[in-house]
Amino acid sequence: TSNETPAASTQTKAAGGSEGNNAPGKKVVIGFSAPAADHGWMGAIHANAKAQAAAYSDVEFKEVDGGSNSEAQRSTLGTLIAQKPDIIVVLPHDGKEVNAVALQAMQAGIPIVNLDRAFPDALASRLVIKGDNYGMGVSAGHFIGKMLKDKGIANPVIGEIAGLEIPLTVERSEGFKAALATYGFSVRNRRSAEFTSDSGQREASQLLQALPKIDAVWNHDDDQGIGVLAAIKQANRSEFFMVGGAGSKLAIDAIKADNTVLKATVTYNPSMASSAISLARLIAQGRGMGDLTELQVPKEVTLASETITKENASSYDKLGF
Amino acid sequence: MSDATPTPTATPERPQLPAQSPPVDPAETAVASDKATSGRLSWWRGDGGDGAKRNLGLIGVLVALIVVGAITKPDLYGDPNWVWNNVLAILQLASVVGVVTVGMTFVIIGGGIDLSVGAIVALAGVWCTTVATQNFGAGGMIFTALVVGICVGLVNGVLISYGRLVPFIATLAMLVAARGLAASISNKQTQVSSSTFINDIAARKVIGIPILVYILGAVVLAGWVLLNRTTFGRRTIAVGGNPEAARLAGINVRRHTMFLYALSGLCCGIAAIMLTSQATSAQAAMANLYELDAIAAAIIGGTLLSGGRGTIVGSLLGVIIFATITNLFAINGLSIEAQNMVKGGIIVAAVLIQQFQYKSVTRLLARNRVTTA
Amino acid sequence: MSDATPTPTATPERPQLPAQSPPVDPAETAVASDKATSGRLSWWRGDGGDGAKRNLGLIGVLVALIVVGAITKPDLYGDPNWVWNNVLAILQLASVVGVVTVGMTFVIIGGGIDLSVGAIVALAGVWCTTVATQNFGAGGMIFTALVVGICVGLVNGVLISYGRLVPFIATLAMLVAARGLAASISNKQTQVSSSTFINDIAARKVIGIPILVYILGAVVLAGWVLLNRTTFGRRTIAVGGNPEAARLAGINVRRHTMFLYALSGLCCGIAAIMLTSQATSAQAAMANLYELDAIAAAIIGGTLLSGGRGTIVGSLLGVIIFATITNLFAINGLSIEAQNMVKGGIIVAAVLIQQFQYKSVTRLLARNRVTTA
Amino acid sequence: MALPEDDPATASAEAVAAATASAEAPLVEAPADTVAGEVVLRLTDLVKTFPGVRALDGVQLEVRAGEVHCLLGQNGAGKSTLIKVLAGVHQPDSGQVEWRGEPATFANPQAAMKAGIATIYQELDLVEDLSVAENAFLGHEYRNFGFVQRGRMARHTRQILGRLGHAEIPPGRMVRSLPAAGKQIVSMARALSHEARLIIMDEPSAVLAHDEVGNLFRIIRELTAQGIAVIYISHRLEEIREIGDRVTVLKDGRTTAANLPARDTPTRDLVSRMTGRTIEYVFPDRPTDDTAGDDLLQVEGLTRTGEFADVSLNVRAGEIVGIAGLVGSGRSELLETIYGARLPDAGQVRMNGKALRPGVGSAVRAGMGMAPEERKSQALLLGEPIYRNVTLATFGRYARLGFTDAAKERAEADRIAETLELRPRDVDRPVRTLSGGNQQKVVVGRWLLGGTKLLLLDEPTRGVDVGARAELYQVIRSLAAQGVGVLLVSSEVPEVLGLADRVLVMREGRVVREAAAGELDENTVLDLVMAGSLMEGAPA
Ligand SMILES: Nc1ncnc2c1ncn2[C@@H]1O[C@H](COP(=O)(O)OP(=O)(O)OP(=O)(O)O)[C@@H](O)[C@H]1O
Ligand SMILES: Nc1ncnc2c1ncn2[C@@H]1O[C@H](COP(=O)(O)OP(=O)(O)OP(=O)(O)O)[C@@H](O)[C@H]1O
Ligand SMILES: [Mg+2]
Ligand SMILES: [Mg+2]
Repeated sequence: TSNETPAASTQTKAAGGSEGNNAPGKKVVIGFSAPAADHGWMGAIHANAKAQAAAYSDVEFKEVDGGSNSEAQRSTLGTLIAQKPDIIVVLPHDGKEVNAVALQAMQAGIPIVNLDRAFPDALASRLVIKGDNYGMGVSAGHFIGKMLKDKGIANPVIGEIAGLEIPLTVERSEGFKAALATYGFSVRNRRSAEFTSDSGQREASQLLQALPKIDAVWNHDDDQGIGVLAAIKQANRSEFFMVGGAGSKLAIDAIKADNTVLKATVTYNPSMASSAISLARLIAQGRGMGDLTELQVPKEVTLASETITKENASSYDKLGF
Repeated sequence: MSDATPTPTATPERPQLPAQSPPVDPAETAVASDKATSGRLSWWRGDGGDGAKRNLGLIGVLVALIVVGAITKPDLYGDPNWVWNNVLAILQLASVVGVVTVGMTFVIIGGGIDLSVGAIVALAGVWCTTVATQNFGAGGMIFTALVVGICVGLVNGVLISYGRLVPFIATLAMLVAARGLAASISNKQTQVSSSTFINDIAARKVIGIPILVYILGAVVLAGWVLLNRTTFGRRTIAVGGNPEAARLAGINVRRHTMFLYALSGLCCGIAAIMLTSQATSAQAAMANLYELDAIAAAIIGGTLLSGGRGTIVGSLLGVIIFATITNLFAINGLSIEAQNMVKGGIIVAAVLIQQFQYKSVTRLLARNRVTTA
Repeated sequence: MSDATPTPTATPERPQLPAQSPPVDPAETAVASDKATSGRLSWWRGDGGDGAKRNLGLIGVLVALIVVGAITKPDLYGDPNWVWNNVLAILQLASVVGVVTVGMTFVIIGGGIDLSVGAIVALAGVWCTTVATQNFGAGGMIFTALVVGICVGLVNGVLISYGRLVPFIATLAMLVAARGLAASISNKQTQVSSSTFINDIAARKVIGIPILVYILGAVVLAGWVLLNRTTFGRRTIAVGGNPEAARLAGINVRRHTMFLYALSGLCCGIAAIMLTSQATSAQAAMANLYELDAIAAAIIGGTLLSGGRGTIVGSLLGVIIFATITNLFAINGLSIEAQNMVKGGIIVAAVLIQQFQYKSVTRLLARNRVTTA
Repeated sequence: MALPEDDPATASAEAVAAATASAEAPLVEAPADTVAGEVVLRLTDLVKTFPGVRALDGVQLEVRAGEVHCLLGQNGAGKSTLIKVLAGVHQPDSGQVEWRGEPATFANPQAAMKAGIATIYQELDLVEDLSVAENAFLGHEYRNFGFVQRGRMARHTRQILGRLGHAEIPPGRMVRSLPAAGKQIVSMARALSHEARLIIMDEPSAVLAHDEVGNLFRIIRELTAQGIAVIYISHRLEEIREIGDRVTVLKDGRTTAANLPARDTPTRDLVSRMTGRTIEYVFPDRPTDDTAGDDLLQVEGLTRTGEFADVSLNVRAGEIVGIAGLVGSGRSELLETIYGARLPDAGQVRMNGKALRPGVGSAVRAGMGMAPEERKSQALLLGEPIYRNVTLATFGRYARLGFTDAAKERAEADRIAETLELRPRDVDRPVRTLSGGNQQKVVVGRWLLGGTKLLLLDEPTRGVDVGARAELYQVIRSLAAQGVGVLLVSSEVPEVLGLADRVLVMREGRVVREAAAGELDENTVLDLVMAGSLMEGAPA
């Protein structure tokens, strides 16, 4: 999240790893479909995928617009399948809604790499690589729970600013709730923003109004967090601390600087798009992962959700988007 | 002044009125006035083929879009097999919105607007894929979707016609409420349909044509007959075009308005089944912004937003035009931002082409009429 | 001229009339009824008394909402300090949409509709926060936002008035195109505003009241004066109420229509600065669905969707009502689905309350009037 | 809405034959006492109030079968309200309605129609995008399981239209494409499509020209011959004398005279009962010597294909020029083209010697003003107050730096309201609530505010009552005396002849005769407009 060009902020794996995974292989066409980028995280997904593909001389990258809903994505995926690429990387609007099309592609012999939001049907993808939404909520819950316990607050007021109410947001909230429950805490007020900074500001300002005194806030998304922080500043509030989500460059910088209420953020890194392209290339070329013994790429990769704090922030610099 | 005959000053002799001058045979008068008026006057200019002419314009737009497609992707368009498949893909893409648009067209012609269509589709879809409903099998699911659609539509109708709410506000409120209810029923989860019958609707073809396209065809045909051949349809035009006149003519405007929203709800119910079948699942956020798509398609198709005029065929063409634009972008692999910028331009261009065509056709016909007269 | 010719002469002897009531001098009756009506009506003179009465209804709705808030959260409402802050929070929440709604009200009264307002806000916001623009400082940013707003509005206006596109379609196309352009300019990134001047607009208060609220107040006041006290406003009402009559009265309907959309664009430019300041950033997806919010607020406020009637105060009240509903949900911590379900119901209830109040006020006045007559 | 078992088409065909026969018989003066049919309708003490107005304040009315019962009254007297109560559109506040001997209430238009009351409303009540046949049968279509029987409806419509003397109107044509007169005929066809016992006609002749009025009267005679009662409303006394049997006069919502014989009651009586005073219904005197100034308006070879061709005329300052012609002779189009509201195909319009740029704006700036023909669609903002309608074209004149001056506008509008006897006089009332005639006064009044050099008036007295009409003539003449040029279009030949200094006769889009008003009489003009024999030899 910045005004810089995305090329400067994409995350690619440096060429020249072990076992020559980066050595050029047979030419492959990788199709790519993800929801239209309308906020920072999704923008980074698109940019990362494109940049990682460009890093390989043997990859032709064919991106189709994933549109603004499942229906549009199904239709454009259909046209992509008709063009018969070697492999397709799909980040669906909703795995369940795009499942049928993915299955169709697999049956037509085109492997599918399922990015982030999983298809319910195991036959619908060759590889699933995803973040851990539930785990993200858990990480945030534990960080907040521990901080408050340490401060000795018995009955804390905890606020939550969720993202757009889609299944992944619900998962995050469930993880958050479960982790807090282990400390005997619960969420007092939860508002849903839309992953955009203006909606973040709007919902945060209302949350602050509803809770005259707060101890901690979890905001699901650092991009909407720009607005959330703005609202907090506008309301002149500082009696609480906040945890972010996803891990944007701005958030990491703010954590390092330690001059706002933002004390930590839990990652959900769009670098998974780069990894998905890399792995898709290997699958299409019939190669395995360099560091693993297996001859083929594994079937499922789930990214861990890490917690970035002031202490470890500097090591996450290159992952911030 | 003198011979100007200031009439009402009680004159003994009756004023000269033309009617009393030589009593004429009515047939003769008809002929005479025929000459006097329609001879040159072409009193009865225009033939109501208005809609039909407009549709010619829309077909022109469609042809233009296909030409653009063929120019940008000559390789694909060179393959007749691909072209046929692409036509089917476009029709399939148009099918769900198309069904919704038929209902919307009735509502708009009837002087209203229905912003809740997308929400009704979502609610009906979610309701018919709950575990409890799925236990009743495909029949139960279809029944549920249709009943939910009709009932929500009826609530809209009652609020608008008997509660006297502005349609925009009433259906906006319904939009919000129905999406909320759908989210609460589905617990914000995506509900997978396990009925093969339902899922097959979108997956199967009959004689090479997808079942969804047949459904669209059937709904369009039914809509056309309803609008053009039944008292319900003709009264819809009256209710939308001149509600006062409709009321004076003894039409129960309120009841009729209520039925229009129920009809729209029914179409949403049908669309919900189709969409659920396509996605093999349903969720509260589905059919997002269908209201905009349907309204835009109807208006592009020549339906007046103020009511009283519109055609089903025009609406269908509108939907197909939008689907063709989407398809065009997909086969050209445009990025979404480029796509959006171009799309705005295409919509404007489409309407301008259509207007231009419409005008020239009208002018041509008018000229012919005058010269032959 | 009365004595130029002897036309209406009163006869001394009155004819025998079968009327039951004693004959009255016509002049007397006229004078009497004149006094009876206009005396009372003068109350509401100036801004179409209808609107004023309707606004009473809206205030009633607002009071009802506050009462509900106080009942559900007595602890919070017990603290006057909090209540005052909450009023400010509601006004701040309403401020951006409020400014957009003022422009929208003009467009709708003028017989059009502007679906592109949200997109224009986003485009103006994104354009004014590009690195290149930010280099010119706050002045350059503000200038850019306003110019972008006006220009996009002018394009809308030209398409509609000279290109003869239906407003719904033209502004829908602009919605799509402007969002696309915004995405392309911002490269789909959130652009952070580094101007303290801009960011302070939302953060600062003057005499305890946020600057944003002053801006809203200024725009509403300007809008009110423009609509009710200037020839521009009168032309707007004429153009929307009966375009043909306006044209035949010598008003340049097309040019005026164009100006209306430019005005709406200007309001969007102002709103863009306000929203950018609130979020200290801008992005292509911001101001999502503001078009719906603004249209709904205007209509709730009594603006006729078919044009020719509406008030700025009503629109402002409409926006505040919606903001109060949001605030009510927030302080009660409702889940989004419950919130949506209740919101639909509240909107319906609000309109019904308003109608009821409006009717009873009207009836009361009418009764008084008749009895004095 | 049950349909009669047997096809009414055949039934009424016989009726037509019978009626035509009686119509062809030499016209009998039907004296009032020959109306011996039973009383079909009796209203006692009917009261109806609108917010702020007591529109009906104790009306008595008695209508017999087979009679033409005329309603007379000034604009706003309550005539339209009364018939709307009868038609089930409004519910009376109190009073009794007795229909065919039994007390009745008509809860909605449907109920009234079912009872056998059909109505032709003052304001056209057609659906533009339905066909002629569909409009005629709106609400009681021939149908079969919900499907419209289009053939049957078309046939019956064609027959009714034939009966109305307009067999040339195709039943399938969209009403939108018909001129105003054609629409009026469709309205009548609708009333005739019902099996009615009572047909109410609210100023049906207002948009009809003379030949059409003759047609209308022939139909009315057919109807009454079948024992059908007709309530007839008109401001043209000569019509009432010709077609009416008995007259009821309303004033300020009350019956001031009932059951007067239509033919024998002296005009003086009728007028004084309507207005409470006597009005000499005469046209103001023309100035004796030629006071007209220089050419104000010059029109040369103006042509719009299909509407009018090669029209040349001029209007001098202080002169009233009248245009006579049949409905559909292209006069409205001519006026609108002069005014810049339509683009000419050929020809030129000059004001004060300067050619006008196209567009209404430049015409208005040059000092033209036009009162258009259709008040509702072309002239009024129905929801806006009267004063704002009166100043619609001139509010800019009272404005300073773009800020309007409401007080001044009201004062000006008040003045107009007084001059034209607007009732109610309150200029803050929405125009929507005015009676038809009063709305017309607002339209004309708009251009009487001063600053207008040339006034184009299209049917300015349509629906205006006798008293106000005299006032209006007076105002127009005094404007001319102040140097304003007036171009007047009217379908009432006496009006054109009486008011204008000079008269142009138009037929089929061409000027066929131009002469000083004094040189023409009504018969000559009527012959001219109807393509009579006088054509030859008459200088064009
Ligand atoms: N809506 C319309 N569609 C087609 N033709 C029309 C329409 N209105 C008028 N015309 C035609 O224009 C010509 C002039 O008609 P119009 O009735 O305006 O004449 P007019 O002399 O002004 O009569 P009147 O004084 O009764 O209005 C006629 O040929 C008529 O058929
Ligand atoms: N809907 C309404 N609301 C308020 N006042 C009304 C309404 N309709 C009619 N009126 C008033 O009722 C009175 C009677 O009107 P009506 O239309 O019956 O007059 P009329 O006799 O038909 O006049 P005209 O000859 O001008 O047609 C008028 O003062 C009019 O302003
Ligand atoms: Mg009347
Ligand atoms: Mg005319």
